[in-house]
Amino acid sequence: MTGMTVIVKTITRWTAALIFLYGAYLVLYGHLSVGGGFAGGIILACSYVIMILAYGGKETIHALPKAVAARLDSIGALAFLILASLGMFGGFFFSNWIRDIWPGQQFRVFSAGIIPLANIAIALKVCVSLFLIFFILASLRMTRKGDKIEFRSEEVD
Amino acid sequence: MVYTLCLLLFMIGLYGVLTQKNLIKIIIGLGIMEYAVNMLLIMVGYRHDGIVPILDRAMPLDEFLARAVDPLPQAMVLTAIVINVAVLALSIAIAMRLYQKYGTYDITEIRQLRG
Amino acid sequence: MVTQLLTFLLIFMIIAALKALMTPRLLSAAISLGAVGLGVSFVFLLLRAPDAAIPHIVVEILVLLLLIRAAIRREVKTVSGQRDIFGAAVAAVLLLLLLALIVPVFSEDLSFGAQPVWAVTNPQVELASAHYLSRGLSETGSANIVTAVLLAYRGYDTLGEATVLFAAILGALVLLRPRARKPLEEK
Amino acid sequence: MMNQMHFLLPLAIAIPLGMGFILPLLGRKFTRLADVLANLTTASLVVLSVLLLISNVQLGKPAVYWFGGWQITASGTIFGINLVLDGLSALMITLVAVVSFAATLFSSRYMDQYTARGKYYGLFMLMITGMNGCILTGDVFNLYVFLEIAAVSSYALVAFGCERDELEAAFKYLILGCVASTFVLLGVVLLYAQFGALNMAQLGQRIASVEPTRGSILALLLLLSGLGVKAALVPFHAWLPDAHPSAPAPISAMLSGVLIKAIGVYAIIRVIFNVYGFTDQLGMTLMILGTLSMVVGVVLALNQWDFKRLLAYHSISQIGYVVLAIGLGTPLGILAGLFHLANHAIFKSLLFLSAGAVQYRTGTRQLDEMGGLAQRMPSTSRSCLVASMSIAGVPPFNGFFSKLLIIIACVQAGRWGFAIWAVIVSILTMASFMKVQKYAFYGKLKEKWAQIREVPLVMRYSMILLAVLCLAMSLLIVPGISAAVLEPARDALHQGVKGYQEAILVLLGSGG
Repeated sequence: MTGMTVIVKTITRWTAALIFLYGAYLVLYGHLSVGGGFAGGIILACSYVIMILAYGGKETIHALPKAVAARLDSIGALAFLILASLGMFGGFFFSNWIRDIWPGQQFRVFSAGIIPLANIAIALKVCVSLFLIFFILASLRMTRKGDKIEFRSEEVD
Repeated sequence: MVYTLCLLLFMIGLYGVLTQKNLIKIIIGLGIMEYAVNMLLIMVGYRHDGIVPILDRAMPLDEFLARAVDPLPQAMVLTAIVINVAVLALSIAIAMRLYQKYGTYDITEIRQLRG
Repeated sequence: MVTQLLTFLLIFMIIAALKALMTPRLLSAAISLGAVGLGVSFVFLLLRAPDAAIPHIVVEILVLLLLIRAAIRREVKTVSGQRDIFGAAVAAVLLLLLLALIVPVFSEDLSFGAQPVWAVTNPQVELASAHYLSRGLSETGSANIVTAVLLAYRGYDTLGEATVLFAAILGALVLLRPRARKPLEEK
Repeated sequence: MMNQMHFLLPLAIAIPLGMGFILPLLGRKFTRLADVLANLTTASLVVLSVLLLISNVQLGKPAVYWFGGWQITASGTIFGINLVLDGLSALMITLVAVVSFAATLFSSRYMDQYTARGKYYGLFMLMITGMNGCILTGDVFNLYVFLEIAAVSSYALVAFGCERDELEAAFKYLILGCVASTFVLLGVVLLYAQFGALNMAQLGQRIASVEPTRGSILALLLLLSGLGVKAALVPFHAWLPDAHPSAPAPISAMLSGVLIKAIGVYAIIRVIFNVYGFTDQLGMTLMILGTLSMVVGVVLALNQWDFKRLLAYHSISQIGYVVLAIGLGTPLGILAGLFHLANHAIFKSLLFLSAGAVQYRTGTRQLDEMGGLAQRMPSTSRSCLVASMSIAGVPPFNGFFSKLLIIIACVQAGRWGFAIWAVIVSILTMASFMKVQKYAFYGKLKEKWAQIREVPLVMRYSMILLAVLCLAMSLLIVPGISAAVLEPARDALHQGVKGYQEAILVLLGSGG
């Protein structure tokens, strides 16, 4: 994949930033308004995807290499699991122990204990996952050589 | 009526999965089926004259309770959406690998296993 | 009003779905699937489920992009080969029979926009969803009840679902690795 | 101390899940570390499941764990997700743990022929997570989610080798599996739309409180057909003979040994016995499906020359036995069915492992290309012989006792026809495995196999472990041991809807 024209690239840079901001807002305010980890995470992924589309895989991979993305994917999932396991302090998996200690005020950002944290973990996980899905499936090269189809992704691990 | 149409959509998807000969078309049929089930789930949770199940300070709790639509199906749908996209991605990956091996998406030409 | 709009959207989606399956061109099939997905998002919005609508529309776009980029940009553009008309007809008849079996259950026993059937006859029992709505904010601190259900009450489901996504990514990475087998080394 | 054990219950899911997230991080350099970690994980699962089995016997009643502490309210509303450990789930997670331990042990050398070891183990652990989750959960939607975890990771594992037939089998498996999952989800939606609950005990209570409606019957049918595909019962079995042989051998062992049982048969009997309540029509349906699978499976197996494919057809057939016996609905029938289920998990995984061992050295799965391998691979040959005699029902191996019990149960229930079918299928199975032994291991050693050697040590250990279990599990028929393992599992089903609900709806008012 090569990139598109300069105009597209410039506009994409701005829109990607805006999309990224919107995604971040959805994640952080997910427990107060529409949104949440999934919606936010997917939108964050979208900002990367349009970068891939405009700039091509080669340049985007500098921003977030595949190996790093795969690692982040594991880490996001692990973070959510650890968050759930820490609930053991409250007696049960998934118990909201932070909120027991520090209840906060309703309708404020810091009010729901582990929920915003879980939202962030989920968002990280979903964002990186969808980015990876898109990247590995879309950046794959298949070239026909005689009868055989050559097959390689841009980065070999 | 709405349930009937939604189920019809489900059956169209199933029909596609059963009869199509092209891997991509089969995946598309699968996608249609899953969409139909997700929609059904949201329809089940809908209440007449409903409002979004998000509290805000202005809304008295009684009115909210009486009018809000069922939040549980929405949470289930979110789960189902992510599962669907995961499965679709995996199926596309397998289809692409198959294409690389056989040079075709046609299922009638991809036949090694018999018996 | 909601019902009429919904019916209209559903008919649109059915037409799009039929188009997706009937057209011989893969590109237009994928785009028709996109149209169905767009309809689904509108239905979600219409039925007061913005929390589901936002992820759905974005996921839909991603799947569409995937289908177009990853699958359609090959040499194969159209579906080749003749169709098995007999098999298709049999399948269609069977599915219509199945539909005739299922539809009465849904359209007569369930009524759109009402409480679950069981709750109507047993109004004294509090359903799980009523519990979420009435106590969700005070018990979890999340004003968005869907988020409360997703991450607090049914957080275990969400963990499971993140795991499915993880497994699929891992599967795709595994499937698309350039070299799958290597010769055995004797030790 | 022992009755606090159910606090360990989430660990059965958290341990493999955590490892499933960590192991893919290990790259090429840490192959051996991945082996060690995976084996440690499965070994710890064996320990954990045995602890849970013991605690379940001592407690004498099902243990329930509520995620997040969201217990049932005073008014009887269930709004959280729970894990339930009763005799049946304790038996099942023990089986999963034992078979997966043998499979990881076997993998640590067998997988040398493939790349991406860390990712392989990651998917493996996620599959275990999915199965344990399905077994322990008490919530139908959660069942669907964990079903998908197990299924998605198994799709990827079937295609792990990325060869033509593997990819084709995986695609077929994926499509059928997805359609099945969608049916399950549709059934769940229908149940929720009618009863407004997702918890199995609560659903069971509400289903019993009204006359059987069309809606609840349709939901049952949808669930049964969806789960029937996962269990590969006969009208829905098309994917299994392709998918199971195509996977790497340890995965075939897992798929045939435990996966089709954990997310198929187990889920079916849970829904039938503990949610809907057993009725004679349902029993009859199960018996007919079981007999069909039994007969069709073995007939298709007879003229197979592909070793693993033959085994896969026998899986269909043996699952038929299990379903037939449980469909009888009598205490003895259920006991025999569960006994056979446990035995099948052990001997079928052993058979797949030994087929894998043969393939590891000779590179072929065709029986007619082998011959005389007993001389060159004595351990493999002996363990395979043990497993073959088990599945064929030769005393004193475990398969004999469970098949005998199934036939006795059929006769006792007055189902002579089914008993006769069971005997006929048993004879055909024996014939089929005599063929395997004759062509693969005995007879004249072919020229080209003169130089091959026995498989590496860990692979041998894993096969010997299972072979010993094949013999040891015959002891389960002894009343004292049976009372500890099989009878609690039987009671969990035989007490039906009432017993299950009492455990969750009543006891839990006080704690847990």
